[in-house]
Amino acid sequence: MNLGEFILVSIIKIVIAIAILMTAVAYTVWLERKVVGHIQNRWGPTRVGPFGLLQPLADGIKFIFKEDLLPPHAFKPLFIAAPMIALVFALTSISVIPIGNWVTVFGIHTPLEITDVNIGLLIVLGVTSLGVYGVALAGWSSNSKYSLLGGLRASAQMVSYEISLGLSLVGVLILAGSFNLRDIVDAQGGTYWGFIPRWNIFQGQIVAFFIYLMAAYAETNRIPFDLPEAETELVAGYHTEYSAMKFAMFFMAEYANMITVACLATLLFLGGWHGPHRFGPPFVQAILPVFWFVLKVFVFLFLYIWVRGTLPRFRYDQLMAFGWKFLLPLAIANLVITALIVAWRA
Amino acid sequence: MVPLSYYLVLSGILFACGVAGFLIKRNIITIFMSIELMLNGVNLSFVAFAAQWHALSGQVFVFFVMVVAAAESAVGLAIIIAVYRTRGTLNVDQVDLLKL
Amino acid sequence: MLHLIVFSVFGLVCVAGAINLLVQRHPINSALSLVVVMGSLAVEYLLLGAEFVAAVQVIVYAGAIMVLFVFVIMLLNAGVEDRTKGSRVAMLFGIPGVLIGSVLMAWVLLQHSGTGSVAVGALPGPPKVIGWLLFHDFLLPFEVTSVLVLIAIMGAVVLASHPAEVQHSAQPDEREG
Amino acid sequence: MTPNLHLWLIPVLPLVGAAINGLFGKRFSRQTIAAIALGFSGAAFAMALWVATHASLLPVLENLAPWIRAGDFQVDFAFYLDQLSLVMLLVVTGVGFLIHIYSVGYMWEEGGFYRFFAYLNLFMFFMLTLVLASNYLVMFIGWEGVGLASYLLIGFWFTKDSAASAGKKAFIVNRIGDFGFLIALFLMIKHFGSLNFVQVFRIVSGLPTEAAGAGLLTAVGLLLMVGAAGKSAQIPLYVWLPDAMEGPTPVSALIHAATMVTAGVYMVARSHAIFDRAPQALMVVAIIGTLTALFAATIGICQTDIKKVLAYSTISQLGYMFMACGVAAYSAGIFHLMTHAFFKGLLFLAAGSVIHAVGGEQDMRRMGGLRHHIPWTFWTMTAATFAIAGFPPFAGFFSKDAILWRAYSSPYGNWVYWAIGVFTAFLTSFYMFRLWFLTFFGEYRGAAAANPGDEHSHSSTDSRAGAPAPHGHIHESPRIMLVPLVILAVLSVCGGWVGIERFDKFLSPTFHAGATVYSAEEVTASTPEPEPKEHGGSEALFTGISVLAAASGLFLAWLLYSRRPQLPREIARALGSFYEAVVHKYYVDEIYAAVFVKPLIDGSTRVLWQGIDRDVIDATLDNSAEGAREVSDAVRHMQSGNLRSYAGWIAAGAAALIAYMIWMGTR
Repeated sequence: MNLGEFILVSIIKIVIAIAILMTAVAYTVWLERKVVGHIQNRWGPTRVGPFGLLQPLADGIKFIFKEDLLPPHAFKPLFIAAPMIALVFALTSISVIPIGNWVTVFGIHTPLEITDVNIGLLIVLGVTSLGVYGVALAGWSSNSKYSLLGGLRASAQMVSYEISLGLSLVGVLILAGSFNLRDIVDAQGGTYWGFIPRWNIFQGQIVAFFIYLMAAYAETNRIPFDLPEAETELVAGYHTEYSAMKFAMFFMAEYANMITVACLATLLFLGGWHGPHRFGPPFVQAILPVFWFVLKVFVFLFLYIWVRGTLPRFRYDQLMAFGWKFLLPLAIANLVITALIVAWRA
Repeated sequence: MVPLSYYLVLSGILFACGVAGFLIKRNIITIFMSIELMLNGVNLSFVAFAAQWHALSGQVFVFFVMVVAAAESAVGLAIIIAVYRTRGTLNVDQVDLLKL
Repeated sequence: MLHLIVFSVFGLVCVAGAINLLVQRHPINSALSLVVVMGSLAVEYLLLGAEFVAAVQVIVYAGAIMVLFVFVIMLLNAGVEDRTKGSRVAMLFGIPGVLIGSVLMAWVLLQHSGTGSVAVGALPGPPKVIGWLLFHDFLLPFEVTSVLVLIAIMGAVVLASHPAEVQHSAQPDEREG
Repeated sequence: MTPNLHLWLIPVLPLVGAAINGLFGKRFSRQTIAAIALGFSGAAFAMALWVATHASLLPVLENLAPWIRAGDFQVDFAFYLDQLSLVMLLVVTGVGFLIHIYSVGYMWEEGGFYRFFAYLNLFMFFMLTLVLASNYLVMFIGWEGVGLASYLLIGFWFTKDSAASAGKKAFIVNRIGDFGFLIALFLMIKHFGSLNFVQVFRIVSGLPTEAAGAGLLTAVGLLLMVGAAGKSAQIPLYVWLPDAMEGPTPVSALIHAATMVTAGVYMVARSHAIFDRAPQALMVVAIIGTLTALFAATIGICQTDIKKVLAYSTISQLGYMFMACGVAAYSAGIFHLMTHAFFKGLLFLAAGSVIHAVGGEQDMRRMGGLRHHIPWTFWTMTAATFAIAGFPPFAGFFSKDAILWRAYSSPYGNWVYWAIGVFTAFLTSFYMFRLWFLTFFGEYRGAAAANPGDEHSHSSTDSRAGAPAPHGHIHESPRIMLVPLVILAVLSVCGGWVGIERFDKFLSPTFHAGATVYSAEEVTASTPEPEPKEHGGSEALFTGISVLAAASGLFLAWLLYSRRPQLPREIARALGSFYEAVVHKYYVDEIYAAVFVKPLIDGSTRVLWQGIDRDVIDATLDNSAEGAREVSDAVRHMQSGNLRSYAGWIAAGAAALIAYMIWMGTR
C-alpha cells in the first residue's frame, strides 16, 4: 500500500466514520427523547416522520437557521473556537476505536477503524482529556456568571473523574498487557466452560467496570453528574450563551462523547465484537462481529438514558467527595488487587 | 532523515523562548507557563538524544521531568492563588515586597 | 524526506506557538499557545519513535497541567497583563543574554552536528520496555517521585485552602463568642 | 612515717565557706553567715594545729593531680609542708581566725555582710594555697588570688570613689610586681626546666655563686624581688598600701598588715637557695628593705590618720624583714614576720576598735583622752605599741633585736644597715607613741577640732560609706571584738619569748641544713664564712643601744605630744619645706603621677587610643564597614525583589557561562 492509497483509504474511512457517527449521534438524541418520554409516561417525538424518526433532521435544520447570537462582552475568538474544539476532540477520539476485525474491500485489507495504533487507548484518553478545553473555554469566554460557574465546575469535575477513569482501565490493561484496543479485544475471546464469555467484566473487572461507568457519566456531564449544565441553577451551564450551530456543536460533542465512552466500555469490558456463535453465510459471518459490537454499544447507551430518566442530580460537594473519597480509593484498590492476582498467576 | 542537531536547535529555541517569556512577561501565570515551556524544550532534547543513542532511559527521564512538572505546577498554582488572595494582583512587578 | 517535512511543519508550529506565548497579552491566549506547542511536541516525539512519551505528553501536559493553568486563569479571572516597567535588568541583560546564548548554542550545534541523524521510529519506545525500565532500573527515582507527588498534593491543599477556614477550624468558637 | 596529712583540706575549707556564703549568703541571716565563715576558717585553723602536732617528719610533699604536662616540663597541683610553711600556716590561720571573729563584731551593722565574709574566706583560701604551694606556679595562683581578694576587699565599699580607685591602684601596682615574678618564672622554666621548689633548688645548688658580676641567678633573684616589692609594698612599689586603708579595718589588719603583705618576705625566704648564690641580688634586697624602713618611718611621723600611720608603720616593718632577708638572716625575717603579725594585727584591730568607739573618726587630732572610755582597747593597744617599739620583754623586741644584730653580724651585713635600723627603731618608737599619746591621753578634741590647726588636713574621710560621724557617746566595743584583741595582746607580749635561737633552730632544716646539704663545699669554698664578730658582749651592747633608741622615741613623743603640745607646730615651722615634703609623703604619688601615670595616660590617649585604636584599628573597621555599606548600597539594586530582575541576572550569567564553555570547547 503506497502513500497515495493510504491517504485515499484514510479519507474514505474518515468520511464513513463521521457519517456513521453523526447519524448515531442524531438518533441517540431521538432515542433518548423517546425513551425518557416513555419513562415519564409520555410519547416523545411523534410528529415528524413515522415514530418521529425525522425529528433529528428537523432539529438540525432548525439549528442551522437559528440566529447566531454573539454576546457583546464575550471573548470573541475563544467564544467561537470553544464549540469547535469540543466537537473536534469528540470526533477525533473515535478514529482509533475498532468496530470489528480486519476486512478486505476492493482488494484492500484494512481494519475496521480509521487507524490501528499501538497506543490506541492512550490516544482516546488523551483526546478525551483535551475535550475539557472546549467546555472550560466556552464557560469563560461567554463572560457570563452562569457560564463561568458551569465551565469551572465542568473542568474541575472532568479533571477529577479522569483519574478514576484512567485507573479503572489500568486493571484491564494489566490483564491484556497492551495499549492496543484490538489486542485487548482479542484477549477477551473464547469462553469459560463453554458458556461464560471471557469478557473482562467476567475476569474480575466487574468493580472496574462500575467505576468506569460512574466516571464516564461524570466525564460526559450526564445525569446524575450533570452539574455543569444544571438547568435549575445554572440555566444551562457553560453553553448558556450559545445558540444555533455553536450550541449544536456542543450538543453533538456531548453525544459523540457518549458514544465514544460506550464504545470504549464495550471494547474494554464487554468483549468488543465477540459474540456467542459464528453462524450464517460468509457475508453474515463477516458482518456479525460488527452487529455484536453495535448491540453492546446500544445497550450501554440505553443504560445512559435509563439512568437519566431515573436518578436525581447530585450536589456539587457530593460529586467531588464521591469522586475523590470513594471512587479514587476504590479504583486504586481494584488496581492493586488485579496486579496482585496477575502477579500470583504469573 | 533529520539530523540530531535540528531537534536540538528546536529544543534550544523553545528553551530560549521560555527564558525570554520569563523575562518579559509580567503575569505570574504566564511566567509559570514559560517555565513549562523550558521544561518541554529540555524534554525534546532528552527524547532526541534517546533516539540518537538508542537509550530508552532518555525517555524515562522525560517521565520524571513530567512528574516533577506536574507536582510543581500543582504547588505553584496554589501559591499563585494564595498570592492573588493576599496581594490582589498577578503582576510580578508589583509583588516585590516580602511583607504585606 | 517525509520525516523532514513533518518535522519542519510541526517544528514551525511549535516555534510559532512559543512566540505567540510571548506576544499574547492575555494569559489564556498564552496558555492555549502553550497547548499548541505541547501538541506539536507530541507529534515530534512520535517522529522520534517515542509514542508512549507522546501520549503521556498529551495526557499529562496538555490534558492535566495546562487544564490546571486554564482553570486557575478562569478562577482568578486574570485580565490582560500590564506592561509595567518593573525591571530594567531583565531588558538590559536578560534579553541580550537569551539571544546570545541561543544563537551561540544553535551555531555550535549546527557546526558540530556531525553525521548523527534520527530516523522515524528509529527507536520504538514500547510502553512495556519503558515500564520495565521504570520499575527496575529506575525504581528508586520512581518511588522518590511518588513521595514528591504526595508532598505536592499536600502542599497544594494546604496552600490553596482558605486561610479563614483554617483559622476557623483551629479556633471553633472564637467568632461566635 | 608521717600519716597522710590531707594538706589540701586546709585551703579548701575556707574555699567551701567562701562558696557557700558567696553563692547563697544573700538569703542567710547574719548569724548563719558568721557561723559559716567562722566555722570554716576555724576548721582550717584547727586542721593547721592538727597538722603541726602530727607532722612528725618534715618536709611533706602531697601531690594531688597533674596540671600541666608539656614534654619534660611538668607542673602538678601539689602541696609542700616544711618548717617555713608550717610557721606561715599557723600565723595565717591563727591570726586569720581571730580577725574573722573580730570582723563579726566590727561588720555587724554593715551592708554586704555575706559578701565581706565570702571575700575574707576566699582570701584565706588563696593565702593558704600560696603558703602551701610546692612549686612556683601554684604559689603564683595564690599570689594572684590574694591580690584579687585584696582588690575586692579594698573596694568593699565600692560605691565610694576613693575606695574603688584605691582597689584599682593596689591591683595595678601589684601587676608591675607580678610582671617581674612572671618573668622570673619564665626564666626558671627556660633554664631549670621546672618550677618545683625541690627540683629548682637542687639545680640551683649545683650552680656556682655569682660573686662578681650579675648572671642568671641574680636576674631571677632581682625579678623575684620586684614581685616581692609589689606584694610587700617596698620601694618603689609601696604606694598602694597606704591607700589600701580605704578597706574595712579588719581587712587592713588581716591582709595589709598580718598576712598578705608578708607574702613577699615569705617568697624571698622560700627562694633563699637562689638568693644565697646571688649576692648582688641579696644586697639589693637589703638596701631596698633598709631604705623602705627608714623612708616609711619618716612619713609615718607626720601622718594624722590613725590607719595611715599604721600603714606606713607596716611598710617600715616590712622593710625590716627584707633587711633581714637581705643579709641572709631569713629566720630572723620570718621571726619578725610572725611577731609583726601579732602586734600589727593587734594595732589595726585596736585602731578599728578606737574608730568604732568614736563613731568612724580616723583623724587622731580629733581624738584624745580615750583611755578612760575604752580601757580594754587602751591596754591591748599599749601592749602592741610597746611591742612594736621594741621594749623588752615584748615580742617586737626579740625579733627586731635579732634583725639588727644580724644586719651587723651577718656575713652580708654592714654597720650602715644597723645604724639605719636603729634610727628607724627610734623613729618607730616615736611615731607609735605619738599615736598612743594623741589617741588616749590629753583632752578629748572631738568637738573642738573643727579647725585642724597647723597639721595639714590629711585626714581621710570616713571609711564607712555614708555613715555620719557623730562624736557623741564614746563606747567600748562589743565582747566579740575584744576577745581577739586580748588574745593578740597576749601573743604580742609573749610571742617573742621563744627566742631567736630556738626559732632559728626550728627553721634550720629549711634554711641552713638545706643549704649545706645542697652545696656544702661551695658555700664554704666560694663565700668564706666571715668570722662571727665578737659575739656575746657586743650583742648585749647592740641590744642596749636599740632599747635606748626605743626609749628615746618614747621620751620625745611624751615631750612633744603630752608635755608641751605647742612644740610640734614650732618645729614644723622651723623645718619648713622639708616638713611639707614629709607631710606630702615626699610627693612620691605626685612624682609617680608625673613620671609614669601621666605619660602613660597621655601616650595611651594620643598614640594608642587616638593614634592606633581610633585612626588605625577603628578606622580599618569603620572604613571597611563603610566600604561594605557603599558597595552594598550600589549592589543592593540587584536585590530589588523583582522576580524578573533576578531572572535577568540568571539569564545573563547563564549566557556568559555558555559563551565561556563554547569558547573553551572551540579553542
